[in-house]
Amino acid sequence: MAVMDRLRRVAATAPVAVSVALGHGADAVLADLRADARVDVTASPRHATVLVVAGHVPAAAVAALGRVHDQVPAPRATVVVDGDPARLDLPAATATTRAALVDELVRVHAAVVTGQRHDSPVGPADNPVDWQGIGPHGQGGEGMMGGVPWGRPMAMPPTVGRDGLALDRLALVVGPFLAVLPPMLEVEVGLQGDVLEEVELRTVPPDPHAPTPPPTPVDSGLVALAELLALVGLGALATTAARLARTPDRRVEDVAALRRRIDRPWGLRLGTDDLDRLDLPGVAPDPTDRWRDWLASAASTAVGDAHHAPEPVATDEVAAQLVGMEVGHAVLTLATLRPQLAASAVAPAVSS
Amino acid sequence: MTGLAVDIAFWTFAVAAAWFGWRVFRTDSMVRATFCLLASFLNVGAIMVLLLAEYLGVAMFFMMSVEMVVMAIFMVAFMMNPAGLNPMEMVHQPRAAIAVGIGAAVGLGVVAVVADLPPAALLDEAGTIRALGNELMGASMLLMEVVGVTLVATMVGAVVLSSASGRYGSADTGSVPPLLDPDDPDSRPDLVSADGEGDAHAGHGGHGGHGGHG
Amino acid sequence: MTGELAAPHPVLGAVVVLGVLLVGTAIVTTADAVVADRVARRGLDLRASLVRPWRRIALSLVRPQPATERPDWGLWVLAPAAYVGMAAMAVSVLPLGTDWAVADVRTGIVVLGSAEVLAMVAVYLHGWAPNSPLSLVGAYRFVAAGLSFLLLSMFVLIAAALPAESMSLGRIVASQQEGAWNVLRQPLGLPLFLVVALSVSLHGPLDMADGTDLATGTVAESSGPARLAWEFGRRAMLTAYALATAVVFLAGPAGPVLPGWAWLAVKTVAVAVVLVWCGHRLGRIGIQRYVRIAWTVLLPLSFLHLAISGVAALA
Amino acid sequence: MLGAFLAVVVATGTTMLLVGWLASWGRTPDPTEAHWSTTLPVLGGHEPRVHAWNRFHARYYPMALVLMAFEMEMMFMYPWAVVFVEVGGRALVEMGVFLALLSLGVLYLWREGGLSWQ
Repeated sequence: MAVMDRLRRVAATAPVAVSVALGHGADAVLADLRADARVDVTASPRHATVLVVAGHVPAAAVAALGRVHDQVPAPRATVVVDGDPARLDLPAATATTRAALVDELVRVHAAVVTGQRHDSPVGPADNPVDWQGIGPHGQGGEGMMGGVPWGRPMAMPPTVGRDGLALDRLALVVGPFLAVLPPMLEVEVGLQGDVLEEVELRTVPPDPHAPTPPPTPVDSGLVALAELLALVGLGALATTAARLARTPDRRVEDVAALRRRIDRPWGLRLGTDDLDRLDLPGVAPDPTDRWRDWLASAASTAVGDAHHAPEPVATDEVAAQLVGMEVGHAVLTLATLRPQLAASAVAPAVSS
Repeated sequence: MTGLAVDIAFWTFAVAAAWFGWRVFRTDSMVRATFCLLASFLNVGAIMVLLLAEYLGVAMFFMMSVEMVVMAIFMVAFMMNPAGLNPMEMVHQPRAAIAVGIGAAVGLGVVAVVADLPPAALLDEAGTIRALGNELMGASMLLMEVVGVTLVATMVGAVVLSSASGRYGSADTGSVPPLLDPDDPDSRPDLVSADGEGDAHAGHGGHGGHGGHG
Repeated sequence: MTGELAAPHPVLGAVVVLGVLLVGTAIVTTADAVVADRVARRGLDLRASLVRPWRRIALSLVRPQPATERPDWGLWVLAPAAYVGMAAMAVSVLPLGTDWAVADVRTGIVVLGSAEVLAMVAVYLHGWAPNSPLSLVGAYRFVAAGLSFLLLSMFVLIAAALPAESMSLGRIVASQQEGAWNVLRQPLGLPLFLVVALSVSLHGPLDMADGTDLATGTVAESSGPARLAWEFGRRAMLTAYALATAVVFLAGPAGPVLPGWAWLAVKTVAVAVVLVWCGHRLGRIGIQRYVRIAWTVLLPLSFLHLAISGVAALA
Repeated sequence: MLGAFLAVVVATGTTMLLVGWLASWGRTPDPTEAHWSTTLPVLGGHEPRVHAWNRFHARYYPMALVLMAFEMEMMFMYPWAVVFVEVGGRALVEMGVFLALLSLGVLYLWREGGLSWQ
């Protein structure tokens, strides 16, 4: 056991593996975490030790937050940034401020790894669907497709008559805390294979009486760029973009330098040039132009021009454009619409 | 490796091949069944290597792995309940299948025993690979080219039958799903076409307005 | 030189293969951390870059592997085992010194190809086993890529066999020492093979199975030692393919002054660093574009490569 | 020759056993014993409606079928490569014809749009 104790002591000094649950207006915290070498921002809660809840989480998303919380493997801990853990139904969570966040994370992480802290799961311990032992084979029903094995029905085709011609459609709701999606976005998809056949986008609006968040101290376009870079596997360049996003007096040369490093056919464009063009009002049709706009905006605010808030987009129009895309393409497309979607989460656009 | 070690290896691979072959029909999961079959083939390939047919054995590893991956894709695409979450019977007509299986095993065994096989191994120092290559470049050249033409026909056939897109538009343009009940014209299911439009309605004449979407 | 290789005892051979994979993984991991910090311009604290990955490994070892709702445990354990096993199979047939290999198999390049295809099976199973949608999509995406890069690797290895008049990797090295290195007389082969190496080892920009756009795809439900085993597999596979690249194109152990294994190590590390660097500077390509390019650009290129290599071998 | 294959099997088998042991470390064999809410697949907060194991409609099936035929013919090329220098220019021409035939199949696949997602 001495070996395990030794391992734990070393593990306690590792970068803190955090899963970030983003509410509204949390770009600053996300940029802080991406930019800091003491933190690894994970794409899946299964890889995390600590869950960070940042921004305003509406009451409608609290149940989903609980599920993400439970997906962090035990022992786990939660840190809530500038919020009230009790309101989020996470009584064991630690509350902290943005300024003290990373130090707090390092402390909490060490406590979790050395076995001094473990937040219990908040969801039910047993499957709410009663299935075991029901039916001739104990799969919760009769026939080849009728059961609910492990509490879940089989995927069914979208037709009434199952004649073997129509293929099953995998119906899923992903989000609002999936790290690969823009924050507070829920995507209801019907997947056939890896192609989206049916898409519905919903943003989770802020609670009616939520306090108005202060203006974000970071450049949202650059935060969106950092997320996009992370999505195409350029995590190291993402930290550069995040660092630039939170530099208050960034120089226009730094923005230009970042652009030179990523705006090349073999850079970020290898991932975005091939995305489908979009036909949306107020949005550049070309996917690569969308992130170039963020860089241009960051460059113009660096020389003192006023920041132009992104126009909200109508989520149903975006959804219509996603139909027929492959999953990876759809994720990247949504990432290129991150500022617009964040705007429409707060003030929904009316479909034209 | 000496004779005894080779014998031990042979029986190990032979039993493993048979056991994995049996597992194919005893598991509920299509993926498990497919890769049990692959494991069975890998053991047969190992036996071929033991028989000094080195290239054929290793080629068996290679080909069967690719083929089983493709088979897994199609098994999961076509089978309801591909993971066997709902328990089921993998075999149809088990009695007839057992009878045919025993018959085939006995028949092949008899052939192996009574056939006039060469009494000693034919050892080729340069390896069978070179001999195979010379054969392909020599007497069997024409045969190989004919196989090439046949396989091109296979490829074209596979594309014609499977591809949902094509030069002249979607392959299911104008197609109508069959009636679930032959006597009831209202039992026609909605067909969801490959590009995601569920626009055929029961009793309608099919996809009249297809192609209007971008 | 005949290309006949001596072999150690099989048990010693297994130890050597494991050692190569472990040392290679350590080097790739370190290179990855250093390159990442360089690309991120995170200051030049080399010590931090070197220490961080080992601490991450310690963290993985003390974390648990949670269950999913109804996983296929058997396949979930088999997948990383088989994936690393195939890296071991590839290493075992490659020459590791001037005149020895763990296994001097006459059909070396076919065994190498089989290892690649069986690795594809392992990745598919790794995505299938957890019964999770994102993992499943990752698995199928990788199979699409795998069925495309498979032909490229076959053509490249077959072209390397032409001047050697043999499928043995020992002979392929010997033929390069007699003639010119394959990187010179078969110039298209190296870039094509690097595409294969990145794809099969799930490294950026061609990591189709474990992409961050799918919340890390097949590995999204893994944690703790199981995830460590999988990440070890990815780096072990990168090691194996960097080694294969060094053997097939850079004449493996050939070189002056230094012993053969040292030359091989230098060349392998150089290839590995190039591959890791690509992962940090090139964005992940979309799967449809990958498949299209593989069949309409790279496949014709590999035909051309074969023709060039054939003419060069006869000249 | 068999000794070499024995070495391959021993090296592969040992590695698989060791990594399999690492990967199985600390697993809960029965998922019903785990706390249920921790077992939901990663979807960012929602419960899945159905199992992920469904009929997965891979969109590249024409490519997979064509590859099978292509790969079968490729197995002829390995022995061909071994005797290539010995046979000389004739081998080059013969394989050229063979590959030209094969490319017809791939060309047709591409022309029919079989390389794009169906």
